[in-house]
Amino acid sequence: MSEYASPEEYNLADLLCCAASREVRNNEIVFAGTGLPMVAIMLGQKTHAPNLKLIFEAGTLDGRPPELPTSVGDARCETGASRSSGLNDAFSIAQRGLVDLGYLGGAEIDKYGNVNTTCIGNYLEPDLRLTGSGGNPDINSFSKRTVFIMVHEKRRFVENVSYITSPGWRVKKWPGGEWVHRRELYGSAYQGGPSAVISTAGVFRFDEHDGHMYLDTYHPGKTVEEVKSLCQFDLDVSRVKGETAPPTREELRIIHEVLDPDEIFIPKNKPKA
Amino acid sequence: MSEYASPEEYNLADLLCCAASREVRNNEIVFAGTGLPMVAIMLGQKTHAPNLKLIFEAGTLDGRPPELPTSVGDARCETGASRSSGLNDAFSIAQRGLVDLGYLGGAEIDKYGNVNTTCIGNYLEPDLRLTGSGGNPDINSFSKRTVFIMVHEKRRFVENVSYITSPGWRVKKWPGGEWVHRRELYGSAYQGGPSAVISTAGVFRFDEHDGHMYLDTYHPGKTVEEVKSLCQFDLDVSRVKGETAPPTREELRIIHEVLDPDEIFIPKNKPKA
Amino acid sequence: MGNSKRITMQAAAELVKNGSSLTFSGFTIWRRPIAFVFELIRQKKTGIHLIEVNGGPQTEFLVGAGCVDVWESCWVGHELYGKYGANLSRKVGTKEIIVEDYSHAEMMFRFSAAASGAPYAVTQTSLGTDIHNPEYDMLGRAGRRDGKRVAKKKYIFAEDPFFDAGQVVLIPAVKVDVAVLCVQQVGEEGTVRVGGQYYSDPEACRAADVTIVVAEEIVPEEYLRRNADQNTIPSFEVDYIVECPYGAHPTGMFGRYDVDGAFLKDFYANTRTQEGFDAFAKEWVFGLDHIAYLEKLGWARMLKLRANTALNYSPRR
Amino acid sequence: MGNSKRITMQAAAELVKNGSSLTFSGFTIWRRPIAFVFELIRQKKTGIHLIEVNGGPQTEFLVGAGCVDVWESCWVGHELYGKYGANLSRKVGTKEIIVEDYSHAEMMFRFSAAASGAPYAVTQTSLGTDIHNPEYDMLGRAGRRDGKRVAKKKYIFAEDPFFDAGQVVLIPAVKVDVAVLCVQQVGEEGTVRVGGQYYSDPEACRAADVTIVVAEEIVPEEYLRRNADQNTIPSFEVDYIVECPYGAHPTGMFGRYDVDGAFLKDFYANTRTQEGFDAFAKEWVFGLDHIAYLEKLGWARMLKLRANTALNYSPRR
Repeated sequence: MSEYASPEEYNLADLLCCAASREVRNNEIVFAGTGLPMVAIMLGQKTHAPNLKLIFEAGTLDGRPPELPTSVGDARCETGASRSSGLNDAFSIAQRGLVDLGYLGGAEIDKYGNVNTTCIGNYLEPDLRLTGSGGNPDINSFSKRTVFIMVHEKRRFVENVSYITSPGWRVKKWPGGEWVHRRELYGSAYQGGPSAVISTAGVFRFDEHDGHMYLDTYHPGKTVEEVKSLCQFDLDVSRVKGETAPPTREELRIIHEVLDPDEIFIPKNKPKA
Repeated sequence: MSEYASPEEYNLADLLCCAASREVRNNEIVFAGTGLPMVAIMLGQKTHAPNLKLIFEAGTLDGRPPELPTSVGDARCETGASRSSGLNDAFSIAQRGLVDLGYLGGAEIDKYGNVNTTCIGNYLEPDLRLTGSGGNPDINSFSKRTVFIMVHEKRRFVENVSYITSPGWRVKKWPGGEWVHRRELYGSAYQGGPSAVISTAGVFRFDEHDGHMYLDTYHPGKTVEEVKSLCQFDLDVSRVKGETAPPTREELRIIHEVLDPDEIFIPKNKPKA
Repeated sequence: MGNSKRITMQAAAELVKNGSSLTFSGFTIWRRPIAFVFELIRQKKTGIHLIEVNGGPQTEFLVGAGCVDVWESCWVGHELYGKYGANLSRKVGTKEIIVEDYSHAEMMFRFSAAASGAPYAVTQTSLGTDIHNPEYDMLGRAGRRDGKRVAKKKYIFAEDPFFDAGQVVLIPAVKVDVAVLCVQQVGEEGTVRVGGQYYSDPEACRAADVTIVVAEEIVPEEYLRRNADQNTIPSFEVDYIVECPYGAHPTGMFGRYDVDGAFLKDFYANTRTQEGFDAFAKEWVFGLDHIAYLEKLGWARMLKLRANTALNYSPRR
Repeated sequence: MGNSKRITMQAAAELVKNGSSLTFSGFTIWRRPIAFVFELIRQKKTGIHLIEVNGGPQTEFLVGAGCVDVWESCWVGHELYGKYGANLSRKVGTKEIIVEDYSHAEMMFRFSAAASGAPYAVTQTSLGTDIHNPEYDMLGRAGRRDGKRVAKKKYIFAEDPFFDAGQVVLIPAVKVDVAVLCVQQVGEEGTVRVGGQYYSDPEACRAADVTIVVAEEIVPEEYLRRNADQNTIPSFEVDYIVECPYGAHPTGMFGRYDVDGAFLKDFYANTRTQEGFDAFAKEWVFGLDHIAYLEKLGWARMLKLRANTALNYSPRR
């Protein structure tokens, strides 16, 4: 592994991308959403996990796009793919339990890893309607591990999300709505759940037993207290390991020269004024 | 239409094939089983119904085989097809209600058009296990009309079939097993039911109201009484129209020169000794 | 063989009646029948019940123009060219539109069930989320669940009775009056060959009672039938065909042209207010036919989007 | 990229354990992995639970050789070369085998459900037939419904709760340990390209926990990946690959060779008695490997079956 870059050589998007890319293991089947998740996985593919198999929900299976797709429906997704088909295949593969890792984003998250991408405020009288779920709950429901990449603001790391779009470790059992552990609800379809949140402040993991989020590492330049203060819920910081490893120079090279030279998802670092 | 052939110019297989081919109307979507049904439909396609769309359950949709397939899975089925896919497509198309006409065979039939292709004798202690259902019940369940082509023997036209493989006009409502009209059971999936049986003795149709089979025409050389005596149930002969129209010379030419020159399903007529 | 199914774009749009349920081909910002959608807007359709596996610019055009009454889907936006559906978002706020949320896989499986003639599908996706919150059954709240075109219930919870797999959710098949597909090639008799990912097009087609295919080109059936295993949709599932090159612009078409990101960005920026949308529609939809639209876009812009034949997309460098 | 999944036919057959549940590619007398089935017979497997969308010569070989304990399917025969499955028929009579009958569409939908990870499917096919007769639940009668690999119930009746569509029948997904596919081409990493109709192969593959692909040829992945939309099964759904030209004989292979009707007729004729089957197996299965089998068949016979490249079959004239 090449040497770590110094703080002035990378920006937060770089750090997120690299931290996220390290979550994937070689030979895994990975189901990715559009945007930063895509770049993170492709970075993993070009570094430590060359045999990962990439699935996009629009229907390309095990693709090797030579030029970064702007979304999962992009014509670029198909280049070098093992099979190109459609959504029924992609979601059936997921529900069949074949996916090791899902990469997703979100607007709000709670301490159980429940994620909201649907609306801000009361669903029946929303302050702001967002995009809606997309495949977020589906990929998350069936992956053995799920990684969320998020902007870290206190209004986003909340006690209760406005709407549970994507299931965390403790979820609501309908029709009653009582909170239960995900394992109880999913039965034999249970595969796992959110395993990491990579935010702009740190890397968070979950205790699979009680389903609570805890701080794993804080990003260079942040402190534990600062990260804690950026959460509305009481963040468990008892297991913190230290600083998030920064990007390596080689990772930065791959991101900016190979994967995203046109700064579609990851802006190049501008020297600070 | 060319002139009718005289009795010494055709055999029973020719007659069956021609009578069956006349059941199809132009522009219909037709779902056919292997064997004589295939030849009958293709004969219709080459005479009065050039725009019929042919579906084979193995997955070829709207095919135009230039050489007779030996079964619906045959490589020949694909030639000129609109789409080649698989069974899930074929049966989904049927259940979606797109099929106008199904062509099938059977070993036993009762007066309601229930057909057996599974076993002779008690199912739990069978005298003879046959092939099993294949797609017979599925094609029959969802087609607006179904035509059965059968060998006519008294042991085959029975009061009760050994096993209802394929549903007639009155069927059993499970789990209780009480007899009900097909319409009651199939609900909004109801499309129709058996519309004709072309046997080696005659052409039979059904009263859709009470579900009873009746004799429509008897084949040249047969009599009404003879046909009646070939049924274990009390055959309604009150609506008989007369003799089945024989093959035309043009139909015979198409069968033996174009469709089945190698006598795969239809032997050529041998001059009587 | 067979009569041609060719009709004009105008006649095709006239097949969609006020109050019809409607769905489209494509995925987010790819292969959307935008030229057809523009014609719907010109014809001032109202009360459309839009049922989409996922939404995109086509949704935002129809919603912005006031054509849509109900939107059943899971996502709307313009991918990286516009982060959410601003017209929809505004009209949800003002309650001018009913939104019924399902998950993406649920929408897909609802179409698969319909395409297979099954009344409902069984799934274990999205358990425990607010998608299943009984309070959030918006069509139910609106009294629209007639059990005919709209299912009596949004979903039903059950336990798997065969393998004790746990909770399952039953979701009703969609009932769609018209599907409009935008594809690369269609034959005179209706055979469709989609290039690249087929998304949810085959299911959308068969789920609908009537299917209209808008194609970059109408080709001889015989050409497509030489390789039946490369075709996507059989002839008899297509009722009408329309030839309309660049009919998906500003969305992209595999092997033909890329997404026009600048157009979408501009559109999105204008949808932040109703006045903005109205002005945009006045400029790009009303008073133009498709050829005039292409003239207005101009050759330089369209040639830049042109896909390279070897790559199936327009390379950035 | 990726390690090769290549193994020998012998090693492939060893992956099937006594008591395993097993399924195959193909349709009746087309694309059946007969060479693999012969190796199973040589390895004297027992207690196989065979779950097939439909049966064919492969069923009759395995059943005749006493490998099969339970057969769940809808049809067995040799098409026009043998009107029913005589081995199966005999062993049903002597109760040496349990037969569980579903309809063809039901079997297909059970595989589709499994391939989609759903515990069961919903259908309206075959209502009113004896397939649904509760007395004829043969696995239930045999006490085999453990709710693990065999569903607790054969089917469940319900009423459609969404649209009042009428009676529906719920049918359990299949649980299959091993699927063995016989196809034209597979890549080193497992990508499968089927020529012609794909029958129920994609569902059979994904329904099974382990998939073995026996191919006419193993080709470079890169060749298949140039046209991803022509491939049938993605790399990661295939665990092992075996190269075995003519591995489907006497069944046919689209684009490669036709069905060997004479062979099937002869086989069928010999299956009317157990002694006949045993003699046939002694001649054609035991003591031969695949090359010796081809030598025994001879060049003249195999060249006659060879498919014409332009037609994909061997023309009769």
